[in-house]
Amino acid sequence: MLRVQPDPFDPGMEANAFAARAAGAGAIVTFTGIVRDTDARLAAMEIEHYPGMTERAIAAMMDQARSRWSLTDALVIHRHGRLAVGETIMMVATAAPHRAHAFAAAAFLMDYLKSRAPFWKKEMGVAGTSWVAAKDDDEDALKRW
Amino acid sequence: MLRVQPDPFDPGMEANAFAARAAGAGAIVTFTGIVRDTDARLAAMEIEHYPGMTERAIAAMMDQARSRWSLTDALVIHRHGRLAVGETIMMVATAAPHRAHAFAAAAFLMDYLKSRAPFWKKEMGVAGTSWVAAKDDDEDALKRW
Amino acid sequence: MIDVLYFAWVRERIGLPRERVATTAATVAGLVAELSAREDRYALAFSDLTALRVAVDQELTTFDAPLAGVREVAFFPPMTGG
Amino acid sequence: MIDVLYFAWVRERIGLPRERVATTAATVAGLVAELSAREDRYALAFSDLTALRVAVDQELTTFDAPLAGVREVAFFPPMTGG
Repeated sequence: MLRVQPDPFDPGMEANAFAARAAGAGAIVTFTGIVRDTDARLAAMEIEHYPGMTERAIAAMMDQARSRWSLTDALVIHRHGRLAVGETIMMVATAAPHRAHAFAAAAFLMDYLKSRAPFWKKEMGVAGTSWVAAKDDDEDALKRW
Repeated sequence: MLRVQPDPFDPGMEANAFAARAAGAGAIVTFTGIVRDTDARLAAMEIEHYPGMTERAIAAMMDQARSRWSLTDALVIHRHGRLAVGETIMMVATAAPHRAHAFAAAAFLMDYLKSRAPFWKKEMGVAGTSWVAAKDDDEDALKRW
Repeated sequence: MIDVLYFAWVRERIGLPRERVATTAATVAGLVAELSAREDRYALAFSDLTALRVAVDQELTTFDAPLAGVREVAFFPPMTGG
Repeated sequence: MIDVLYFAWVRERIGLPRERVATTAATVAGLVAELSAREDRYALAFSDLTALRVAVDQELTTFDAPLAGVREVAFFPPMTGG
């Protein structure tokens, strides 16, 4: 399941609903990304996206994850728009018979979401706004898959 | 935080409470293990443990995870006693500034919990009971750390 | 006519999120050259192509991608989702 | 006197979860030899040590571990938690 939305969501409730749907899975891995204020200078974050391409790109990643690992289910929820510090940006969940598959698929989806899904983060700080720069680390992370 | 208990718990609620405590973490990974009925022959599972050593062993694993990765928090909840099919056996959660650390620490804790925490699973099947045998895969998984 | 979309700081530099462009360019690179010749704000936005990514009909591609039959081209910086 | 604990199928084969044992054995292996000599159910439980794990004072160790000053020894099959 895939949702791209401006509205907040409850990650625990989503994880429980996902687990209830994922019949036959012994292992569920979730990742949750949260707006973090590293040095107390961030007021909010604005996430821009490319409607249409976002959904296509994430659906393609999920298909790839399903083809590479034995998953009984997968979930991606990603917000866009304005988010306050401490708010949940996105979550990924994977369900599999075996834990190694659930872990690998969740890490794969995260690495691809970071660098290949059309989202752009802008930090609204106390000293102005700035676009978050892509990290070489994130690009490098794709090489392992 | 570490809990070894016979009582059921709500993994989504635990994950949300964990996220609320993990101030400063941008990345949270959870793993949930569920009693799985692979071929419709399992009625229930009984988990035996070694009180005292269980807590010591898991606390030592969590210390090791904290020393190897930058974690803002870690959580392990593991049940013992009788569990029905579909019930949650255990969960691990890790919170970190960066996703790679949260993923690695959660996978590390799972690998160690599988093979180094004193729990033993017994399957209560329609055709009798049997102790779950340790898998070579699980022992091998420790070698990567 | 092709729909050309801009995101993040590319959108801010050019000053609009999308526009319809009549072009005879054969490739994305040709379209970039045409746009850059229009006005400084375009030239500035496209001054360093290594800092940009391009999608054609909502698929990531490279600047040498052909434009024949294409409906939508989007320019944006490297993604920072997740 | 040492507390000796048994878990999982080791407990089932020996037929009790724990007992106090008076031993003069210097190592875990020596204790295993003493117990195995007692009765068939012990000999059976300890017949293949590669299938067993041992903890001394709640720390995993090996069968050559010394028993001097030890309060608690536990025998069990490989763990299957998680």
